[in-house]
Amino acid sequence: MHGGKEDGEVGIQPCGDREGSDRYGIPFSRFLTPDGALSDAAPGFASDRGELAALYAGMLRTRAFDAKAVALQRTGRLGTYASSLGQEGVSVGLASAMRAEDVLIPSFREHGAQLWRGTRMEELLLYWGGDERGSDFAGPREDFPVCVPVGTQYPHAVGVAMAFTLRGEARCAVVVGGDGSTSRGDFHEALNMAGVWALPVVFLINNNQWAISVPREAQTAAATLAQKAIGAGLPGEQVDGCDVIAVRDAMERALARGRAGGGATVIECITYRLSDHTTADDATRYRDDTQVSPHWAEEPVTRLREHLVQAHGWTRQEEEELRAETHAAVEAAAQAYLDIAPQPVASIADYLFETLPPDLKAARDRVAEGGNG
Amino acid sequence: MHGGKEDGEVGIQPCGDREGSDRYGIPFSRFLTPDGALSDAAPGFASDRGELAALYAGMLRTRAFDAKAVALQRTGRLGTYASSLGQEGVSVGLASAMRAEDVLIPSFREHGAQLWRGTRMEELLLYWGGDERGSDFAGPREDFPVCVPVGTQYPHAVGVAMAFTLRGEARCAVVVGGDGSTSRGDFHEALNMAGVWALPVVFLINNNQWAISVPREAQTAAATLAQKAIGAGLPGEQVDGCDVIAVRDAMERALARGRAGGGATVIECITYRLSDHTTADDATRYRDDTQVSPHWAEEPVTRLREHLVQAHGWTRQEEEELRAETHAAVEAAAQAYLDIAPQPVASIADYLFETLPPDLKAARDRVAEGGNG
Amino acid sequence: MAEITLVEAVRAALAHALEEDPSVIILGEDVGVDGGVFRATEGLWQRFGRDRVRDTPLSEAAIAGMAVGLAAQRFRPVVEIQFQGFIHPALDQVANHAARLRNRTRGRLTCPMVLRAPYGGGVHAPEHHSESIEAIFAHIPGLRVVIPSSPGRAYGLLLSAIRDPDPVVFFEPKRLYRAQREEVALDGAGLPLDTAFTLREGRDVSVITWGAMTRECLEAAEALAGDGIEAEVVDMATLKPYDAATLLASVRRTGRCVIVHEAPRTGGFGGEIAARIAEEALDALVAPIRRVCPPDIIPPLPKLEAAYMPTAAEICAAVREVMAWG
Amino acid sequence: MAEITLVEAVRAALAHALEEDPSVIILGEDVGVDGGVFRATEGLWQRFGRDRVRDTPLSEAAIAGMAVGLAAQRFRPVVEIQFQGFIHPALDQVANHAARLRNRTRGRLTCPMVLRAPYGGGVHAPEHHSESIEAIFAHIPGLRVVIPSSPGRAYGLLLSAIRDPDPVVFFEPKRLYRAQREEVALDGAGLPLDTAFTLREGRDVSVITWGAMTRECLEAAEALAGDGIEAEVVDMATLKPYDAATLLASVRRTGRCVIVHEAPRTGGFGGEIAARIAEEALDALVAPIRRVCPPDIIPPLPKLEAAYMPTAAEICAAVREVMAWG
Ligand SMILES: Cc1ncc(C[n+]2csc(CCOP(=O)(O)OP(=O)(O)O)c2C)c(N)n1
Ligand SMILES: Cc1ncc(C[n+]2csc(CCOP(=O)(O)OP(=O)(O)O)c2C)c(N)n1
Ligand SMILES: [Mg+2]
Ligand SMILES: [Mg+2]
Repeated sequence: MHGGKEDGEVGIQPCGDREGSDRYGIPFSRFLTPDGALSDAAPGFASDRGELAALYAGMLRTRAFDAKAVALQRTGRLGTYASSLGQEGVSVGLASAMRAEDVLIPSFREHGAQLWRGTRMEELLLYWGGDERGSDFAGPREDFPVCVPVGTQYPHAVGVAMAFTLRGEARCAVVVGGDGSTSRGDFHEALNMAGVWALPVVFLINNNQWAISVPREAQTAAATLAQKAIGAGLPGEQVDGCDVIAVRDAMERALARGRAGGGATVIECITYRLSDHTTADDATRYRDDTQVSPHWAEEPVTRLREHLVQAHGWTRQEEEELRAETHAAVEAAAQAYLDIAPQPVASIADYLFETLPPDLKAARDRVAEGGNG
Repeated sequence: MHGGKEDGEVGIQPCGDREGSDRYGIPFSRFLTPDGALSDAAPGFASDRGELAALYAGMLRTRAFDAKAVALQRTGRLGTYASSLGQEGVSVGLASAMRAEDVLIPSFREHGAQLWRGTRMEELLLYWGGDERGSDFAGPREDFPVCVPVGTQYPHAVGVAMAFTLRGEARCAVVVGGDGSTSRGDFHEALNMAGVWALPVVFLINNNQWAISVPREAQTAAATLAQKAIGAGLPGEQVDGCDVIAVRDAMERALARGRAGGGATVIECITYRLSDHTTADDATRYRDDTQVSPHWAEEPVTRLREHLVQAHGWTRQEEEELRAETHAAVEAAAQAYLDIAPQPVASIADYLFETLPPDLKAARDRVAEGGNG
Repeated sequence: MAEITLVEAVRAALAHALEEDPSVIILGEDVGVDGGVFRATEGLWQRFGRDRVRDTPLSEAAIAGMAVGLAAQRFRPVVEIQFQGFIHPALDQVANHAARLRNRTRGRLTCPMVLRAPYGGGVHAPEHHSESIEAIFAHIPGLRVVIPSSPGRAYGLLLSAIRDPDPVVFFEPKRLYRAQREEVALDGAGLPLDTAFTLREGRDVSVITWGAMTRECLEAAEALAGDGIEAEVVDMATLKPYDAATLLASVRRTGRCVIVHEAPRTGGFGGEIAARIAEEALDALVAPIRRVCPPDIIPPLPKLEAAYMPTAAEICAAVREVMAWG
Repeated sequence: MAEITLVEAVRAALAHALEEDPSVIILGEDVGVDGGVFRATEGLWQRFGRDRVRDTPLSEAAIAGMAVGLAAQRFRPVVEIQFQGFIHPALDQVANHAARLRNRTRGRLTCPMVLRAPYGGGVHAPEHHSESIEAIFAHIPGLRVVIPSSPGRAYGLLLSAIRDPDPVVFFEPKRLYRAQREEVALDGAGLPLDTAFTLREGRDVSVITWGAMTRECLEAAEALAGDGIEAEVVDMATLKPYDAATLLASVRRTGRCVIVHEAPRTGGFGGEIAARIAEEALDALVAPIRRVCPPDIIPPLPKLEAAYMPTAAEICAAVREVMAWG
C-alpha cells in the first residue's frame, strides 16, 4: 500500500512494458502460425502425427457437418442453424483436452465439441431440426444440451463443478460461450462464484469477434476478454483460437489445474466467425467482405493441414480418403436424421414432470387424440 | 503477443513487484493515518481548515443522525434502519466532491451523502419510517431514492450518464453500492456498458467488509474489489474509506475525468461496518467483538478530529458547539418527522400512473372511503 | 396511406417518434446497422445516427436498468429485447424500478420508457424463441402491457406507448410481423391505450383474444358465420390496465364467452378475463366460459409446434360447445 | 410431537432432509453461520457443515443457475432467496432452465431443486420486502408452486418438495413465520403436493385462499359462523399444478365462491381459480365470484400497509355480499 497520489492519471498501472492485449498481465499463446509453422515451445502432443491427424479429422468433420446442416436448412429440412465455420479449432481443441467424465456445458455453436465427445451427427441434426429428442443424445449423457439464452449456461457449470467437488471427484465442468456472452451478468456471477469456491470449471470464451451484428469492440472496452477473469480473482489467458494446438494446450493446463483443486480458469480463444450468425442472418448487412476475407488466411483447418503436409508428410491420398470418409459419414447421418420417425404428439406433455399431474395428464391425452390440450 | 508456454503456472502475470491488493496494478491511497497525521502528498483542500471542519461536521452529523434513527427504531417510531456507523468518511467524502448538478444514485446506506447533498433529515426519517413521501425530497431533485434490491442501482447510473452525454452536459452520475453488491450481475453489466460508451459514471464501492453475515473474503476471491473494473476496461483504485480526504480526492479525480469525457471510474473505499447490518440484524451471531474492536481505532470521525486538533488547533469549545448544534438539529428533525401528518390513504394508488386508469381510479376511491380496493 | 406489414408499421412508428420528439432514443441488441433481427429498426440508425439509435452490449438487465436512468432524466427510451424469451433478466428492473419509480418518489421521478419485444410462436423458431409470457407482466402494478394485432394498431398503439408518461411493455406478435399488409395512414396519430378493439361484431358469442390469436379468431368467426353463428371478436390490445367496459358489454350482449390465447393455460391472462366476467357479468352468462389455449407445457420445438398453437378449428369447436348451452 | 412455529417447522424439515438424504444441500445468502435472516436455517451449518449448508455470494441469478447444475448432477439443492422481492434475477434460470431441463432432454437430465423464499406483507418490512408474486411462477410450465400456511403444512410440504423429482418453488408466508405454534410430529412424513387442504368445512360459501391469507379467512369464517353463515375455507397450498377436484367440489356444494389473496388483483392467481370455476362449475354458481385482494398497486411502505392487506372484515363483507344472491 502506498500512501500518496500518483503523478498524472491515477488508475490501473500498466504492468511490464507490453502493449495491448496483455497490458494487465494476460498471457497469449499460439504455437501454430497461419502458414503452418510450429513453435518449439509447442506441447508434446503437437509432435505426434496421429494426434494431429485426429484433431484435423475432427475439425474437418465439424466443417463438413456445418456445411451439410446449412444445406439442409436452405432446403427446408432443418431449422435455424448456427454454423461454426472458422471456429473448428476452438471446438475440437477444447473437447480433445477433456476426459469423457468431464462435463461440457456448451453454447449453441460448439457442434465440433459435441461431436468429438460422442454426440452423434444425427442427434445434433435432430435438435436443430426442431425435435427435442436431439438433446437426449446417447453420447456424453451428463453433458448439457445446447444453451440458447446467451450466458445462462455459466452458472450451470458452477453447480456441476460443485457437485464434483462435493463428491470428491477429479472431474471438470467446461462451459463455453461467445464474446457477446461475456457482457451478461450471469457470466460474472458464475466466474465470481467459481472463484470464491475454487471450483473445477473452465470458462472458455469463443471470441469470434461478433455477437450477431455487434462487433467485439462495441461489446466491451476491455482490451481482452480474458481479463474479465481478474475481477473474480481467476487466472485468465488468451489463445489463438485458430490454433487447435494452443486451444488444447491451454485447456489441458486449465483442466489439470481444476482437477488438482487449483480452481477455475478463463480461456479466451480468439477466432473469427466466417459465416453468418445463423442461417436466419445476413451478415453482409453489417460487415464487408473486405473485413472478413483476411480471416480466411488464418482459419484453423487449412492451417493444421499445412502443418501436417509440411511436417508430417500428409499426403493427398490421406487427405482425399479422409474427405471421402467424412463426406460419407455426414451424408449417412443426414439420411439417418431424415429417416427418424416423428415423435408422438403427446410427447409435448410427457416430459414436463416425472409423473404427470391430473390436469396435464388429461391434456396430454386430449392432445394425443389430436385435440387441443 | 508471445508464442510460447510459460514455465510453471501460466496465468495472470503479477505486475511489478508489489504484493497483495495492488498486484494487478490497482493503486491505493490514504492521506490521513488513523492517528491523524496527514501525508505531504495530500490534495490542496486538505490544508484548508474550513474545508476540513465542514467535512468533519458532515461526518459528525451523519453519525448523530444514525444514532437517532436507531433510537427511533428501537422505540418503535421508525422502521428497519441501516446504520452507516464507521462509514461516514465514505458518504461525506463522496458527496463533498460532487457538484449539485451531478446525480447521486445511492444504496440504502449513504445517509451521509444524501444529507450532504441537501436531503433533509426529516425526509430521510420519513422514508425509513415507512412513508413514500420521504423519497420526494426537496433537496437534490434528480437524485435517485434509496435502492433496496442490491446492485440494481448500477444500471440506472449508466442511463443517467448517457442522458448527460447526449445533452452535452458536463455532469456525472455517482452510484454507490456495497462489497456484496459487486457479486451481482447488474454491477458488471453496468460497468461494462459505462466502459464501452465512456460514460461519466463513478462507481463507488463502499467496501465495509460485510454483506450481512457474509464477510468480504466469502464474497469474492478477487484481491481487491477495485480490480473488477479491469474486466470492463475501466480504471479502478482503492482508497482508505476511513480517510475522508482520500475518498474526496479520488472522487474529485474521477469526477473530473468523467466531466472531461474520460469515462467511468471504479473507486473501492475500504471501511468497516461497525454496526449491525440493520436494526433487524444481530451481528454478534456471526462476528466477535474481538474482530470488530480493532476497527474502532481506524474510524473516520475521530481520525479527522485528531488531525483538526493536531494540525489546526481545533478547540474543545468548537467541538462542543458543533456537537450541540448537531444534536439540536437532529432532535429538531426527529421532532419534525414525528409531527408530519400522515399521508392520505388514497395515496397508495395516486402515484401509480400520471392519469389513473378507470379500474384503479375506482379502487382508489374505494380505498379512500376505507374499503378494500 | 401505405400498404404495410406489422413490422413495417412498428418501424414507421419508431421513425415518427424519433422525428417528432428528440427525447426518444432506441436501444437494444442489433438495433443499429443491422436494423434489428426482425428489421423493426431498419434504416433508423442510418437516418438518425448513433445518439438516437444505439446497439447495446448483450446485457438484458442493464439495458432495462439503463432505460430507467434515461427515463428518470426525461428521455423516452424505447428499448428492444430481441425475443421475449430473453426478457427475464430485465424483469427485475421493470417490476422493481420502472413500474415503481413514480410511486416510490411520489411523482418526483418518472419512467416514460417502452420495452418492446417480439413474442409468440408459430414461426418455427429455435428453442426459447416462441414464448408468450404477457401474463407475467400484466400482474405488475404500475406497468402497461400492450399487444398490437394489425399493422394499423401496431402503428397507433406504439406511438401512444412512446408518448405515454409511464412505462409500457409492448409485445409484438412475430407471427404477424409479415402475415398481412394493410393501408395505414402514417400521420402520427396514436390509438388509445387501455382500450379494447372490437374486430368483428356478433350477437351470439364473445371471443376475447389478443396478439397473433386475433387471426385465428377472425378465421373461426368467418367459418362460424357460415353456420349462422355470429361471433364477436374482441382484441383486448392493452392487457393492463384492460378495458373492462368493452369486455363486459360484449359478454352481456352475447351471454357466452370464449377466451383464446397462445400462452399456457394456468395463470394465463385468460384467467383474469374469465374472473372479471364471473364477478361482473355472471348473471348474463348462459354457458360456461371456455379458454382455448395450450395446456401447461413448454412451447415445443418446431416439429411439434403445431400441436401446441391454438387453431381456428379448436376455436370453432369451443364456440360450438358453448352455443349448445342455454 | 413439538409445539413449533412455521419457521421452526421449515427448519425442522430442512434438518430432516439433510439427515435423510446426503444429496440435499442448502445454499443461499446468510444461510450459514447466521442461520438465515429469518432463522430458517439456524444451527444447520453448525450441525451439517459447510459442504451441506453454504453461504453464497450475493448473486441471485447464479444461485438459481448453480442449483440447476447441482440438480442435473443428482444433488437436491434447496436454495433460499432472502426475500421474494429479490427473486426476479433467478426467474430466468427457473423458467428457462430448471422448469425445462427434463422436457428439453426428454428426461435425460432432471432438476430436483427447491427454491425457497419468504413472501408477503403485513410485517412492516422495508421497501421491496413485501411482495406476493406467486402468480408469476404459477404460469411457468414445468414448475411446482407450493405455499404452506401452518407449521404442520410447512413441515410436510417442504419435505415433499425436497423429495420431489422436479423443481419446486416454495414460498413461505413470513407473516405467519412466528404467528402461531402448533403440535407437529417431526417424523419425516411428507404431505401430498398438488393437493388443497380444506381448513374448515361449510355449506354456504367456498372461501379459496393460500398462504398468510388463510388466517384472515379462518377469522372471517369464525365471525360469519356467529351469524349462521357456514364458510368453507380451502387452502390451495399448491398453486401449480393445483387441486381442481377439491376446488370444484367445494364450489359445487356451496354455489358461492370468494377468493382471497394478498397479491394485486389483475393477473393474480385468483383469476385462474375463478376461470376454472367459470369453466367447470358455472352451473352450480348462485352468485358472482368475488375476489378479495388489493387493487393493482405497489405494496405500500409500512405506514399505509394496512390499507393494502385484505382483512377478515373485508372477507366477511364479500361473503355477505355473495350470500345475498340466489
Ligand atoms: C439472453 C439472450 N439475448 C439475446 C439472444 C439472441 N442472440 C442469440 S446469439 C446472440 C449473439 C451471441 O453472441 P456471442 O455470445 O458472441 O456468441 P456467437 O453467436 O458469436 O457464437 C444473440 C444476441 C439470446 N439468444 N439470448
Ligand atoms: C438483490 C438483493 N438480495 C438480497 C438482499 C438482502 N440484503 C440486503 S443488504 C444485503 C447485503 C448487502 O451487502 P453490501 O452490498 O456489502 O452492502 P452493505 O449492507 O454492507 O452496505 C442483503 C443480502 C437485497 N436487498 N437485495
Ligand atoms: Mg461471438
Ligand atoms: Mg458491505
